[in-house]
Amino acid sequence: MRVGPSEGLVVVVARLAFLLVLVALWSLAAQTGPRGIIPSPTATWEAGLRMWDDQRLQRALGDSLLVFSAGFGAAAVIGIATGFLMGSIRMLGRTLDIFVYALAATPRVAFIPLVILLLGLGVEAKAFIVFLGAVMPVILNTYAGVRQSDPDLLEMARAAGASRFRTYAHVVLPGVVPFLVVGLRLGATIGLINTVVAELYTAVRGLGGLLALYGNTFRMAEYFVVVLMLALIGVTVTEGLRLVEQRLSRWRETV
Amino acid sequence: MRVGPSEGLVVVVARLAFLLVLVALWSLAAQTGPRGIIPSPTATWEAGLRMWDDQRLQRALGDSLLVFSAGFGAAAVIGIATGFLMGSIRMLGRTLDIFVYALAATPRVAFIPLVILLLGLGVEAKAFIVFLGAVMPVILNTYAGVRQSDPDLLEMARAAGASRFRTYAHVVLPGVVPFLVVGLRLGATIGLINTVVAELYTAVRGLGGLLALYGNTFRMAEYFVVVLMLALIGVTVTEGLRLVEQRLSRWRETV
Amino acid sequence: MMERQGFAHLEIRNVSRAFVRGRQRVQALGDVNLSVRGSEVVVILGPSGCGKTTLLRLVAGLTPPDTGRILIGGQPPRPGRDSAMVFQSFRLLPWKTTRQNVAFALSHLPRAERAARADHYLSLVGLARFAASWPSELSGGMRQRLALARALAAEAPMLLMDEPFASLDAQTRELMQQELLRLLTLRPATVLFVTHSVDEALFLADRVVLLSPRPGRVVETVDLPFGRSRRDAGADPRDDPDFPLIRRHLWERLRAMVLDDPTSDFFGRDPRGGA
Amino acid sequence: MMERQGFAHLEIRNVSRAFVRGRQRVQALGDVNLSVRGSEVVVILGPSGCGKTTLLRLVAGLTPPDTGRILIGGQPPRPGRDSAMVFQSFRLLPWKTTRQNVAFALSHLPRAERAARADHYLSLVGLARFAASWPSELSGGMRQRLALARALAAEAPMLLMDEPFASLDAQTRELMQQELLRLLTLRPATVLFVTHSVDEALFLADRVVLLSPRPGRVVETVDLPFGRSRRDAGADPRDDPDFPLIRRHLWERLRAMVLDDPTSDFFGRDPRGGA
Amino acid sequence: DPFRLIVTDLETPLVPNSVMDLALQEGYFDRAGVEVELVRVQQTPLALAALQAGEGEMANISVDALLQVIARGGADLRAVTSPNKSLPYLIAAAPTVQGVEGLAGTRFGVGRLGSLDHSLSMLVLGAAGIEPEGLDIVTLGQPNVRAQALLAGQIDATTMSIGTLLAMPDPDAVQVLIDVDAYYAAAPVVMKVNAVPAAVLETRGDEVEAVIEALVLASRDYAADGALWAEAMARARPDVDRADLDQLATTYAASWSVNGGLQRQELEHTMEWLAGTEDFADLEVPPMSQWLDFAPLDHVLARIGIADDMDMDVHSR
Ligand SMILES: Nc1ncnc2c1ncn2[C@@H]1O[C@H](COP(=O)(O)OP(=O)(O)OP(=O)(O)O)[C@@H](O)[C@H]1O
Ligand SMILES: Nc1ncnc2c1ncn2[C@@H]1O[C@H](COP(=O)(O)OP(=O)(O)OP(=O)(O)O)[C@@H](O)[C@H]1O
Ligand SMILES: [Mg+2]
Ligand SMILES: [Mg+2]
Repeated sequence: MRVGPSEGLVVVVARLAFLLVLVALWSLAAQTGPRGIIPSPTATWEAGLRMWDDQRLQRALGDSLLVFSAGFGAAAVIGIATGFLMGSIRMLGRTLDIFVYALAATPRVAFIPLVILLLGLGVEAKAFIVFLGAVMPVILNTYAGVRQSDPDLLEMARAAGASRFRTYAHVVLPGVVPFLVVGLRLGATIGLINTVVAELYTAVRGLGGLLALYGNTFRMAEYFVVVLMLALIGVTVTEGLRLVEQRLSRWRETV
Repeated sequence: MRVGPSEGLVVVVARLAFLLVLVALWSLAAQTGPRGIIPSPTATWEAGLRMWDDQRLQRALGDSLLVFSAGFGAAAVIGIATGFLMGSIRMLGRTLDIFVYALAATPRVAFIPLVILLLGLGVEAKAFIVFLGAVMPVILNTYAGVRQSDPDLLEMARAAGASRFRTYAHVVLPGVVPFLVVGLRLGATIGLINTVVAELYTAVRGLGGLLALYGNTFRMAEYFVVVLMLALIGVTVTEGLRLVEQRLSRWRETV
Repeated sequence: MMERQGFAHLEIRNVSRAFVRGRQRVQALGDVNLSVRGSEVVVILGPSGCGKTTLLRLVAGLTPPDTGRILIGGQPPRPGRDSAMVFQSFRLLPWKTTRQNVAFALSHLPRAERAARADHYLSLVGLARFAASWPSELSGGMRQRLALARALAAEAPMLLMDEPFASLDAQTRELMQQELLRLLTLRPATVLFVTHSVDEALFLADRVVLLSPRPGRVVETVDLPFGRSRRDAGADPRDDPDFPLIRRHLWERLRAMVLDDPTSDFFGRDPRGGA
Repeated sequence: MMERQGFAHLEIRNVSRAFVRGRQRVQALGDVNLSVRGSEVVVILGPSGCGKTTLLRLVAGLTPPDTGRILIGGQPPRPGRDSAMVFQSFRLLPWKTTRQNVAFALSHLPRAERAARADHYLSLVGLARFAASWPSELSGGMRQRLALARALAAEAPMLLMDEPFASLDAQTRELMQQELLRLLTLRPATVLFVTHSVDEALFLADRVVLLSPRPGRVVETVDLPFGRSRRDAGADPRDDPDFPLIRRHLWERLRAMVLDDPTSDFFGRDPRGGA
Repeated sequence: DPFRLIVTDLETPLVPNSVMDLALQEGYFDRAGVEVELVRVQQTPLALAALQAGEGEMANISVDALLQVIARGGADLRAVTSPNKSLPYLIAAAPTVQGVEGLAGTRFGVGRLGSLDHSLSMLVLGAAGIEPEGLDIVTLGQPNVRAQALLAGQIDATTMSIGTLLAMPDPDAVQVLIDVDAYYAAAPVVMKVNAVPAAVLETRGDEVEAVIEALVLASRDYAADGALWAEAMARARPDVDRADLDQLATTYAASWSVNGGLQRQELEHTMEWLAGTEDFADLEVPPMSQWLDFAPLDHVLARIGIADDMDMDVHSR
């Protein structure tokens, strides 16, 4: 199936249209809902400008991005490595996976006393909490991807005398890419949520701190600005990953 | 590669051994850490028995399982359907995926005032919060899986006169299974965490309620019982999904 | 040559098709014209990469032509209804057993009949004992026979066969050729058959079509005087006096296309020795 | 027959191999014995599903035998070092271009040499113009030639070729056969070659081995008096007076295996007409 | 429909606010002729959201939050009673801190900048002669996280309620630098009230009054006999030492809202003080008429009379 050259454009237009619909719905909800729960889009926009002007948003953003990128970066590296190990050493994978799932199902707040004890209240502690959340989908998606590599191609690689590393890099990894990218994307979104959790439960700072502040003082317009900011970071990271994936998937026939 | 008949046994033994190591580490941490942060395994065991005897654990478990299964069930059904739609109607997928990621990156707590407004404080509201968290990995993994279906097989299905439904059920779905199962597993773990969040942020009940209660009053042994309970539910659900996957993957060569 | 009422008559008119990816453009077919009568067997011969598979996909309606029209019984092709296809790369569903793979193409039948029909065609291709095996447990030739059974089982008015016997040993291949001819007398169908074997072409065809490489074009059609429908059942075309002449002619034409055509992959090679 | 020092001598002793899945058990090979001299070309003939691919995988060291031993130069086979394999189903890496697919097998070479070597073998198989294409953009025959180039480029002491020309048209096939023989005079290697074509076997082999189906056993080995290494370069084996006799003999044996062997897939079929 | 009372404690608390749980447990609500259902949520903002969503008729919430919502035009709510005006806070510190003076320059944990506990702590520390500017303020969100951080040695001191202190597994691991009485003396403000939506006052006024009546009567009983409270608490909280309960009962002897807990002077002082805090820096504190309604309590007191040993001033407005 061939694809028109303007498809990219159509997607942009469709996304904008959908965005407009969402904003319209939001506007409606703000008007009809009870007072003080949903701010109007314009009030939110003005609050955003205010927060930008007095540098508050930038500072919080800087704090949160530092925590997020440290935790998510570690999760990507360690998650991919662990997933590969678990997927390729069969016994290791079978032994560990149940514990990884157990860990994944345990609310992060449960670890917070432990984290405070070991890592204190600073950036390390926060990044670790982000890491804990983000690493799970990365590990598990990578693991699943590696396990379903094409056995015929693996055999071919052996027959071609490829080293273990070469086989991983050139045979397993490219097949895992779609899984991996979904894992990273999910990891990024969970990592963002955990950034907020970490900022609420250890020394309060960043976007999480703003969320607490505005939530507790009922400044809903400012609150929404922070929420939208988080959504925006999420979109940026996941779209970035999409570009990476696209580059790595040029070989695919466009379906 | 052929697999010994006792492999299942080896896995069980390895898992038990690893479990023992974990318990030993836990024991050590309880002894060396400051008092009141990490309870010892025996204290936790006794607390568990106590909570079981006075029915507290069972009641909380019942409440939480109801919320969890309602939310996760809905997430499975709606997530798979949405993922399929997005994966098969290309424009729809491209238009919506960015919004799904934005939604996934938004902390669930941000929606809680809205959820309370629309659904109250009861089971519906809680199940909805669980749904919101669990549906994301299901949608996104299904979506990715559908998008990478083998175009040759899809063409074959067209040539064989298979209906749209038949093609989904017999060509796309089986290829998506590994993705789907990871999505469901991640969804289950996130759903469990969100069960706790929901129980904390709407009317306090269930395991989440116990967690808050024991956390606030520093009853760490009881607290750990609840945490382990959650891990156990997570393991049960994900192992159940493993059995389903195994059944659906009999056709694979064992690698 | 019996033109039967109701059998799929195929018209290919000025069809061309190119593949574009990135900056690369491959003109697979350029201006192909061909008309196939209902229940005729046309065999397509041509060098590797000349567009035979592409032509079959176009006729099956799986991909649209860039220019020109394809008509089956006067209508554009409807995938899965007008024709059944044996794909060159088999395209089996790895998660279905041998039997289920055949039954997959039989969704129009009542559920009960499907297994019976599948088993019938499986035993025809010699896979009865492997009905419950997964494709990954079959040898290459067995997979090809499975793909063959699946296409035959559909009992479609038109058969599109893309080197359906390439992975079979010579004896099994001959058996399958004979089974095909037998089936066609029982239940006539229009057949477009791609092969690399000139002998196979002469044995099966009413007419042989020669395709040249990039862009693929019909350079010659040869009506066989000893064609399948002109000879008695069981008669060996090799006994016909024209057989060696036509065989040599086709062979020379193909040889020229591979070695002398500047668009061919082997233009200008000078092999020592030859056929 | 020149036994050269240092070339891989292959010993297959009492080798058997079964596949078990669930309750089903298929005895693919039962007690195979074969000894191949260094730089000899042995062609294996046998009906579909008789265990030819399995035998090659065993020799490549990709799967262990259930019983018996396989020795190459006295040692158990080391995958990727003693041999290069052309797989029946090609097994190309879909995410690598044509050139990268060939280069993948050349990790032992310095990076700079890889592309040059790859390009050399790509032009040998007529794919020079498609060096930057993805496998999904190639036709069936082009994919097979790519798999062939990959195995040849490794320049291994032993070549395991599983129907390497099955998807090629007759002319290209002949070109490739000649290229193979030319390469073998330049750089001798031990070759185990699976084919379904008796003519190809007679053209390429020093010795032909007949395999019977399930369990696969060596039922006969035929030393060709006009074998590749016994004739002058460029001489046509068909000119040898023994050629038609041996051809007919092999043909009959194979026919018997397909039709008269109770373990064959087509036992008891009675085809009208024949070869 | 039952009358839903939203509380922000997850179980019967170890403070006079327990009167709400106990009134239900001990049948005071029944006797006042109202069917009450307790709805438990974690924090004041959720209680407020639940009230606005119509998921409850009355909620026990903090005064600063109530004034914030109303000042921002977010809701139409009225405080009608306060079963426990002021939570019994204290300042606890790590054993290494040398007396109150030793707090200077240490790491001090608060919920967030500008939160009630932050403002109160600064007020109390200021009264004790500690320069707030010299402290290293660490914002830590939840009260239990502050306590855990204190135990883990990540902060040196923090404000906590006596309930939190008693719950700590090893109360001796920390020292109390400023006790409950000194704390309240330095910061005598009303922290918690029971608020109802204006609409509920109109449609279910009788039930509101019945609830107030039950709470006042229960408070009077416990004020008269501390052992009664301790006994009721022992039933509600079997996990707590009876000795601790008895001791708490004496501590609280004078803290019961026997007249509904709404004293104009205290409330005005609270408003004044709030106006000076960071959270109200850019916000007008709303006038009392906008967030408070004395009428239901007055009706109750008119019916059952006024107790005259404590909690007096109000009715003299
Ligand atoms: N992985 C496997 N699992 C189960 N059975 C297998 C497997 N591989 C091969 N077999 C069985 O072993 C037998 C021999 O298979 P093999 O692929 O070696 O045949 P072959 O001689 O190469 O046939 P062909 O000419 O059709 O390629 C077949 O009956 C096949 O069903
Ligand atoms: N999906 C595709 N994308 C790009 N190019 C393609 C695609 N399919 C086919 N081609 C090109 O079109 C030409 C014809 O391909 P086709 O598969 O039709 O050849 P063929 O005649 O079937 O060859 P063979 O006998 O080798 O199977 C080839 O040059 C091939 O590279
Ligand atoms: Mg083709
Ligand atoms: Mg084979």
